[in-house]
Amino acid sequence: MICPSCGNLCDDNEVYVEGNKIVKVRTECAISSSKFLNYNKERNTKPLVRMGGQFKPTTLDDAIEQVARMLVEAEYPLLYGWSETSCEAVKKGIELAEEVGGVIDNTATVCHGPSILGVQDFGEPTCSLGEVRARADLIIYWGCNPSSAHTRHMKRYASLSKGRFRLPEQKKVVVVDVRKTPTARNANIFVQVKPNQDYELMAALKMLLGNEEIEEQEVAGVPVEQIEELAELMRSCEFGVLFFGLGLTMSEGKERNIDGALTLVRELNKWTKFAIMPMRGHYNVTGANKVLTWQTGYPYAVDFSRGYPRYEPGDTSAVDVLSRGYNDATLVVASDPVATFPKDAVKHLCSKHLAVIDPHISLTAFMADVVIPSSFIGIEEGGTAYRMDGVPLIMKKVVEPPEGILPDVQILDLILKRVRELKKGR
Amino acid sequence: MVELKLKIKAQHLTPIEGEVLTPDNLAGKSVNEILNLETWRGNRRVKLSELFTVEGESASKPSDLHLILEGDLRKVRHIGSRMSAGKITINGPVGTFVGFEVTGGTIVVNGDADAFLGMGMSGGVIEVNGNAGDAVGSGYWGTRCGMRGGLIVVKGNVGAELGCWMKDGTIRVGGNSDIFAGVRMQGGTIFIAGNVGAKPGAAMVNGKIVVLGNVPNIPPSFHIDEIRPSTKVDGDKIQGPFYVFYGDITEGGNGKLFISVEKNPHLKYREAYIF
Amino acid sequence: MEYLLKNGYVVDPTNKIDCERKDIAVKDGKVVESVDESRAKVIDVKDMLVMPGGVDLHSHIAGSKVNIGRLFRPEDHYKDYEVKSGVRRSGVGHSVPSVFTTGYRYAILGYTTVFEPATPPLKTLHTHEELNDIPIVDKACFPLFGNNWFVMEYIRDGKLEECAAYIAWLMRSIKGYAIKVVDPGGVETWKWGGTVQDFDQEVPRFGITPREIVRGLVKVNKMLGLPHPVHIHANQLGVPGNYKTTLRTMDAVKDLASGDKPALHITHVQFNAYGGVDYLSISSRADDVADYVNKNPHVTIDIGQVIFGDTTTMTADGPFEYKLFTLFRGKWANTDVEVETGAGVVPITYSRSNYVHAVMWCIGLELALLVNDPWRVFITTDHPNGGPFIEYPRVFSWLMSEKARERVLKRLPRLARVRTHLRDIDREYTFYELAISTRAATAKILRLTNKGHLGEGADADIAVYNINPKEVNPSLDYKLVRQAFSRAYLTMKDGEIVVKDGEIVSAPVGRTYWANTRAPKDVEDVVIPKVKKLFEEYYTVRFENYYIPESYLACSAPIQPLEPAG
Amino acid sequence: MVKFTLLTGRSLVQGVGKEAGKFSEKYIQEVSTCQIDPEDLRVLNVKPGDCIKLTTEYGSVVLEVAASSLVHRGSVFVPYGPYANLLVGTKTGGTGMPSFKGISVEVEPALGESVPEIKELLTKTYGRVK
Repeated sequence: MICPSCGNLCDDNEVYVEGNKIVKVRTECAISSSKFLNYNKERNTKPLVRMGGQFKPTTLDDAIEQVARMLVEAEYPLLYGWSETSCEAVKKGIELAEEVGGVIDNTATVCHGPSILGVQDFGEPTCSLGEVRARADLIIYWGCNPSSAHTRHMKRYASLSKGRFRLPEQKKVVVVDVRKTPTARNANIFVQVKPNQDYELMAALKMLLGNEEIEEQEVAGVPVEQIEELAELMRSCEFGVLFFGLGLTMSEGKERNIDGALTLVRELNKWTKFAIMPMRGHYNVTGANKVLTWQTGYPYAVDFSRGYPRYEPGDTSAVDVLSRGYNDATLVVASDPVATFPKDAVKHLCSKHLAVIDPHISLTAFMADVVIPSSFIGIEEGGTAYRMDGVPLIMKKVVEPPEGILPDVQILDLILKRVRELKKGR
Repeated sequence: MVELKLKIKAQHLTPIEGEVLTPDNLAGKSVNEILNLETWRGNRRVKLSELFTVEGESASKPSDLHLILEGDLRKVRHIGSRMSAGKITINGPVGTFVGFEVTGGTIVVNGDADAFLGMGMSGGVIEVNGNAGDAVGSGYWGTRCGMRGGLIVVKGNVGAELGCWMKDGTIRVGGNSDIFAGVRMQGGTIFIAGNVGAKPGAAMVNGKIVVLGNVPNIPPSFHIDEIRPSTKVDGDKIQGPFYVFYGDITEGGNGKLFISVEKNPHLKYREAYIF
Repeated sequence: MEYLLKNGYVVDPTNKIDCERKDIAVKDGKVVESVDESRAKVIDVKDMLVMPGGVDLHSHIAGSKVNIGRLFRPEDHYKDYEVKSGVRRSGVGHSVPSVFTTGYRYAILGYTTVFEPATPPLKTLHTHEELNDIPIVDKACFPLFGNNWFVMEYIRDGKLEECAAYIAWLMRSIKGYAIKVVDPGGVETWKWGGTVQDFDQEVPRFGITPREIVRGLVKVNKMLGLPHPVHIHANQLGVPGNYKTTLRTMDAVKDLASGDKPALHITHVQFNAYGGVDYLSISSRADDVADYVNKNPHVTIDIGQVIFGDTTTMTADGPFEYKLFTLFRGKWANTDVEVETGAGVVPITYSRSNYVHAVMWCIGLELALLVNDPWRVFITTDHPNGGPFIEYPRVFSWLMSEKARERVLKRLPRLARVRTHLRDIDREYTFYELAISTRAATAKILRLTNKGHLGEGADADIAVYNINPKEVNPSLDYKLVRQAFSRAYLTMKDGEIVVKDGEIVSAPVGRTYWANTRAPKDVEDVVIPKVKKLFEEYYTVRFENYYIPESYLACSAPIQPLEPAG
Repeated sequence: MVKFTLLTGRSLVQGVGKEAGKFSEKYIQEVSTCQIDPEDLRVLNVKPGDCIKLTTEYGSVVLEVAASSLVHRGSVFVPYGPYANLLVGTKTGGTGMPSFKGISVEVEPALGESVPEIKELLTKTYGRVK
């Protein structure tokens, strides 16, 4: 059973179903079992519309009608989310965004968007996770905390995994972070970097790899001797990999921190084999980026307002669209921006028409005008998803959704059909 | 020059595409033709007449046309895109991508300009009498090439990544700059009268950055070269003294940072490395 | 729906028709003897050139590495876009176009079948998802085997039946079409940072050489009766002096050929026909390669022509892309895939004034012109490696006109003209030869019996170009040739008009072909359980999750192997 | 009032809680609790379980505080969520990504005050102006 939680997309969980209910989960991951066992709790099963400030239950047709009208009337709708649903739904979402001339953006925009910007300047030497398991003798987690966010990453793919050419004891683990995370506690080496100075540390590493002298005693709070040791470790490994997370993309410099990391790993390939990989959060954030890229040419922040894909992240990316007050309506699918966006962005989001498609009453749904309940992808509906390393997997359906609840792809299809009718009517 | 004044009608809710607003597009057209030109507001095709009131007249040649834009233009983006000649004066705050890939002419903004001012610029002059946003004089995503020529002057402050990937030309900032000024710079000159955020010149391979104010830190990938009494920006002498750093060494770069000695006592320890 | 294309000049080499005025009747998606004119839609294509739809056997249009190219080159797209309209979805060009645009632009060129030549089996679901989204054209993909752990071990241990059973199982499990080999053994070597310098160099930790891998796979290919010979991207691609490796590779399987049936297709040979010892001394050895091909019927080639301008190189040959990166220091992507293969992507600008690029440009054309038999040399740009496929018409005009070639040649660096042979070649392709090399022959080598010709029963994939082959002299009017082939007057796919006057008028879903191969049951029954066991050790996905159900293909077209396996 | 560096981020409980629902006690409890080094608690003179007020240039919020030796001195860690967002600005530096980490924040004891209830907080902050 493929787990629709994080970018690990573990495909070896066992789920036991009795009747139409998941009764037992065999997995080593707390998040995964919580997902499989709790997904059905606090479930909203009725389409809701806001009237006089209060939610009132309504029919699916009425909810679809309202969302369709909202999108057709909007001059600059934002269609946001897409990372906790199937690629089939993402394709439908792109078609809808194109049809209504809106901006489509996925959660990468506040996750690994900067990583993508970095890749667009430098490319990335990377590999599938099996390569790490089979060959890596040095694993670096920089600004990421798999023990909390990707609990089985180390066991399945990295430091604790048994690979064809490497046993766990042959794999050294280095953690670079601003705080001693749970991951850091189990590392061979922990390097504590000062907040917002990862770039300086990476620059220092590149200097030392290039046998250059640094005119400092310490960089980013790390003594130069310790940086020298780290550089030597990287240079002398047989196959190294650098996993990085939001510690780099969200702190000062953002895309420039990725610039620093990508060019560091590039440099290391002069000495040995070295790969780099972002630790993608939501289980299909990678897939959303991939589908957007092959259908529009761009991975996120795609603006269809002029009838063709345009890409200007920093202006057409969700937070910027909201904070500049560009959009006059928003459709949120399988995501919760109210829980993840800065205050002022959420303010604008909530001040305009807002519709949400989500299995739960998320914080965003709580603020919405229209809420359409959807089935759980990966549990109540199948579809494809892409693992953080780009390996595609087919998610399975194991239980039936509650009566009358449709998957995202079907809801979006109904909206799209209605939108086309309304546009013809004009 | 012939003056043509467009005053935006009211505050618009959704973004307006300003590409059409260049002397190149408007020259040789009658006021009526101009009013009937189409652009986008959000995803709607709208005539300029719906968005602007027009005074004055157009010129026959772009180089003779002085286009004056008035009002709150914060949601108008790409004003002056790919303009080659003439002049645009913007009275009021203006949106993103002003002067996108301009090759010539002059753009004056009397107000604040949003991000990506002069992106991909290769010639002409952009002057902002106010503040400007992020990535001034940078380049389109993935091009690895920022501003290639011309002059950008910002009287106030600028955001992050000023002159990112800049290849040639000059940027002058009267106020402060946010982090990563001149990051990945490949040539040209950046002059900042105020303070800069962290990591100026990071990964630059060529060009020159002059800072009169405070610098929190110099990337570890720079070496100090010497102390100079003064330096020059486009021919005018700038009084120092300056610490001169070169780098970015990790990029095999030969860029130069001129950092005010007086405003940066915390860099004194670096003097020990001068030989 | 029935159609009658009247008064065109038909070029249909398979049926020995060379510019004859002939009507083509179409019914229910097939070419038929005749239709009732009163009921059929009659289209007058008077004096126009009528050909079977183009068949491209090597074009990187879909999959993981292609998408990496799209993702990291926004600057490649932002000035070349397609606005949404009626039947057309929006999208972007240029060297790595988005999926919809890819299908439309091929159809506009009059191409109706395009094969993706390199897919990592583990990521082939991705490839199929993109192929599903490419409208109009029929498609297929070639899984990569040249660095596959199972394959290398079976061949090393001399277990060819088991190897065949494994490949048969994999081919039908992931819906692949043919065996693709890229830098045999070289990618596994690269996964430790090394490169294969020699055809007989041992692969670290596997004790097998590229030669053994190639020979083994050619044998397996025969055992399984796959529809296409082993499709190989030889070792040492892009390396000066590599023509020797290319000759060795071809010669290594000479004894395995049965009669005149090709046993090996060597792809984008332009990149593998270099003399010299470094990039300063690089020269053309296209003559040696062509000479070998002329003398030995067991190989076919495609050229991989270079087009001057900006494009994106992408290949499973990771080590080669790293070499490119060290030359340019620009963008570089590398993606190693566990157990199976890898990939690299690097943007490049081929410039006329660059000596090396000029030599490459000459070599591609030399190969097409020096191989005498157009049934064994196919026109490609190895899209997008040599240049984007939209530039095909330019290549056609060069092949059909010495004058057109001369116009480019005289602007190349002198040394490039001296160290190549193009200036001495006066051969010019006829429309007939062009039709062979771009349709008839490629369909034949892919064993697509309903394609590449307009005989009765053929799929009604038809291209009509607005040029009169009787009047126009391509040798002089090469510009007209280029224009005509750039925008088909009419393209028909399975009997449906998809392009009219160079515009998309409908966008049906194309088929995805795959080889439904089987090894003898008793062998498979032994091998597959073994594979399953090793699978859990080798891969990070479960055996069960590796399988791609037929339902995941938008329009599945399984084809059976020729002779019974074994 | 003491100056700290604000770090927001993922935590296991937040991840697990998230799957249990955004209004679940588990989730809300986790995302409305900030972590500070025990030494710093002493400096601020507050005990684990007390409320403290965090203020950045973008906004301020009252949170419960917990002691954690994982957060090094001078920083305060708040799990991603509706509470942390009140302290984060929309400046993306042209990247589309706001700064969620390394923001300078002022911390002061808020004895007597309490963590705002989530629904009330949402309606109060984002109260619909339509």
